[in-house]
Amino acid sequence: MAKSPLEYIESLPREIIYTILIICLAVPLVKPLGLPVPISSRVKEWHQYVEGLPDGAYVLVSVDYGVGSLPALEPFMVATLHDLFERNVKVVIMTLYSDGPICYESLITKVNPDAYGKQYGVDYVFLGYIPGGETAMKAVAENLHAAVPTDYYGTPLNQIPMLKDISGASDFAMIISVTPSGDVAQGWIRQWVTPYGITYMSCVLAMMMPTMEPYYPAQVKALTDAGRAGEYEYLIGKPGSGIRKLDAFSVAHIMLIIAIIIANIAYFALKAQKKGGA
Amino acid sequence: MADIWTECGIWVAAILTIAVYSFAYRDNPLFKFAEHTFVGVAVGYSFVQAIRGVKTFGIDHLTAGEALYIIPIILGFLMYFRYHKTLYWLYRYGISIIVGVGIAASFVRDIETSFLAQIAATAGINIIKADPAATLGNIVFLAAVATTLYYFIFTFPMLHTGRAKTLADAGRWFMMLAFGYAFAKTVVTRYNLMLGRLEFLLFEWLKLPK
Amino acid sequence: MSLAYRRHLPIIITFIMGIIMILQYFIVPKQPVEPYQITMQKVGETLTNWANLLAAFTIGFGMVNIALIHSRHVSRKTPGQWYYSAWLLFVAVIMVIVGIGGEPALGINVSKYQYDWMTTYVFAALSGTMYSSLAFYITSACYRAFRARTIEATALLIVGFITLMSRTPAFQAYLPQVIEVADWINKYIVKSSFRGILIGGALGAILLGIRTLMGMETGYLGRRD
Amino acid sequence: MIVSGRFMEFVALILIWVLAMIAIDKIKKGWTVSFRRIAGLDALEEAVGRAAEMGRPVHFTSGLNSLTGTWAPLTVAGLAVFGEVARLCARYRVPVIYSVYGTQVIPIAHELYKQAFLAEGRPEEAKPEEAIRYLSSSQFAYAAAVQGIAERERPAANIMVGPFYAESLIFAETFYRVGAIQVAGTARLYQIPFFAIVGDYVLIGEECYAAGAYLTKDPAHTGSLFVQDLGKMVAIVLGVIGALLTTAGTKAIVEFLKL
Repeated sequence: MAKSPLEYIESLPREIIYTILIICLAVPLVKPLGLPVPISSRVKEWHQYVEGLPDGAYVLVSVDYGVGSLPALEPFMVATLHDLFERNVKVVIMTLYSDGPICYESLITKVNPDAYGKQYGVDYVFLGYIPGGETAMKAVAENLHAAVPTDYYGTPLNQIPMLKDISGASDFAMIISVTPSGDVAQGWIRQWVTPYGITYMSCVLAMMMPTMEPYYPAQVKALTDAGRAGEYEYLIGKPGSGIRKLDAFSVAHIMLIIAIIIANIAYFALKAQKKGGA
Repeated sequence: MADIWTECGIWVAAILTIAVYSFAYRDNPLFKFAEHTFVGVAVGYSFVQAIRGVKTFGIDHLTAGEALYIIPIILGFLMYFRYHKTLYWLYRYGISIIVGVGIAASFVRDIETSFLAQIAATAGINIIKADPAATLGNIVFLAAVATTLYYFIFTFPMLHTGRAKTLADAGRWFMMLAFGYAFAKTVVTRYNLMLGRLEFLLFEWLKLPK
Repeated sequence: MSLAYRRHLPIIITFIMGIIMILQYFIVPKQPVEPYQITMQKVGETLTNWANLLAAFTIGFGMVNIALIHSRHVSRKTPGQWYYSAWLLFVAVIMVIVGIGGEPALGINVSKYQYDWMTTYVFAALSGTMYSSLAFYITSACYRAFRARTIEATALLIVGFITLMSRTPAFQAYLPQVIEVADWINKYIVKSSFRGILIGGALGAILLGIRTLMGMETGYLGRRD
Repeated sequence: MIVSGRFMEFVALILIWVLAMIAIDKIKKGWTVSFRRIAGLDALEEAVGRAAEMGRPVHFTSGLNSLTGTWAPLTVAGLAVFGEVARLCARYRVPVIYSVYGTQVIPIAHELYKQAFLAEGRPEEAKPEEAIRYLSSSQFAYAAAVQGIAERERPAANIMVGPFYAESLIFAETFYRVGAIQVAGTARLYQIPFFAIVGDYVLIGEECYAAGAYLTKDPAHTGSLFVQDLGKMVAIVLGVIGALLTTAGTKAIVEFLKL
């Protein structure tokens, strides 16, 4: 006895459910739909600080994550660099992780500075991996040229136009760090914020937020977790992998909610039918 | 040379991914192949870990002059007597050390972390708060902890009959609501995992434009 | 062989091991200073290493079990299974060779690259995909479970609904109150009932631990001998 | 002598230990303890009986078991349930499959399996090599292998008691799909919801540890359960009164517990 349509829906075969799920997840990945995304106050604040940078200001961007946490942290760093390159600021990039350069390569190809007319050595520079953790932060702050003789590609610092008269932390308007490590996130406070009072913005993994909250907003002017990359992309109108995921979440969750509603309607209709029919 | 290996690696990973997902629809030979590959690789992997374990936990200590480590190594081999017809009980010495150390090291910590500290945390709740939702919340919190514990009382059946049963039912209701929340809360993390695999299939394997 | 060696001695060993671990927990502070504390710490650490070493030894039971079952399939040519079993044994041997780094003497020189390749494109791919297949199962489970059959199931449905909406970015944008309700449920209903379950479970584990050390939890040695 | 901050724990351990010994002794001397119903444990016999009718095996798993580490006690609780399931399977002449993750339990599982057939007077029917199957010590290879068993041997009952992690829902959904009746229990908080919602019967936290007492009524387990109930009553009283006192301004009970 073939199932009546109501019975069919009420106990929908799993193959149908799974196929619908894959479609709901895959389609937004390929073509972001730009569904409305809530912008948290933390991401707005992060953006406002970048907007507030005066022309020609110097910003130190520290790519403090390795290949392991790249999938979770890169989208937020990409959005930050897009935001910085929109403005007329000088971006000095470095990393405290030995495999940081690999993350820089992946990062810079996604951001594509040429599209913003930014020139290497004039508007942005990459100093490469500086070993030592907090001692590296301290060395860069005190005497950049002594700490880092050449940039990542081997050019001596004094031959790089934008770094000629940059001696250390006091010449920077802001320091931004994206990292999975609590020690690194707090290290920048000890080495750059307390001694020099530089504006510090920190992006960490969601589970590390509780450990960083006590420093916000006194020492850490802007603090957020990397999961909010989609919001930042939506805010600055640069859809990337962050927003694709948020779109896919929305579509998949809405599908699930609608499916539950339909299943319940079918369930009650069946009960009514049986009661009526009995 | 590395590119061919990487490209071939991506194809192997993609086929295995599709094989595992195919089980959700039907059990099929492709899944059975992936399953046996997985178990085979895992067996080899854990065998290597075991050898490293025996080396780091045992041989290294022995070579470092701690002669006493010969005892667990002997007991370790004695455990293989369990296949022996009459001397099978020799395996028990090794197991009794594992169980004695393992059980004691774990349950003694439960007294603080999962018993006394949890009671202290509950006892430390200041119920009256400025925000009424928080005050109501604290009352619900205390009721939920008490009735859930009440639900688990086994050897006083009279507490689960008649009007007293409503307290146990309240405990069950609180747990049911908590399960509903915890169940729905994981949907996001599971979808996030599948998105990661789909991104691999769509962009690294099929090389669709990003 | 009298009962003493077969049952009572192992139970006594378990009791002694347990008492030493308990004493180590209660006597040795974070930085042991007194001589008795230092020796207690040393004894505790040594026994823990012994337990881990013995645990590493038991992996062999698994190898024997798998080799037995699958080689029997191959030798008996069980239809529809023997070639899978042969493939499993073959892959296991490959992984062992790759894992140990190969023996140049035997002409097998295997670099770390092969090991990384096997772990990334086979082991990690399979683990990641199996883990992510939970997205299928949570969806079909939600579809079936969130059904207003009884009052209790309806309450489960409503809480599930609110939680789902509170995690959907689109809803968060339009209906931020959903997040507050979900957080209230988590803070005052989930954390509290889970604490009740946790306390109960801890008591169960504590009494089981005491029974095991007293040789009354004979499950692990078999009830009678 | 006792490390600072751990005095109260030491007192609690001694108190629980002594009370347990007293309770066990009184029960041995004839003091009877009655139990409230535990649906999950009553269902064990029903599940094995159903498997006997349908002529299909019973599947058992104790999750990612380990005798060393945080969940050693829960692993032993799982083994105790396996002992009971093996007895029922010997009585109803139903094949049992124990999918093993941690190799440390293999010799113990063999011992329990043979004891079960001995107790039911059928030692010659015991086939431990086929019943106790080591699958893998890697979480998801283990999950894939169990899925294979579920689909190919289509057990009529699936009993899961022990430490479970993310794979709990993979098992629950796969065995639901092959129509197995499921009795599932764990004490790992974030996995209980999947068993409670998808399984037919669920053993929540402490109920996993109560199997020994409830099914065998043996003095050691029953005495323990009685002392566990006292512990829960103490927790309720100290918790609620403590909160009221804190609201009234004194944190006496909190300080007392933190000695």
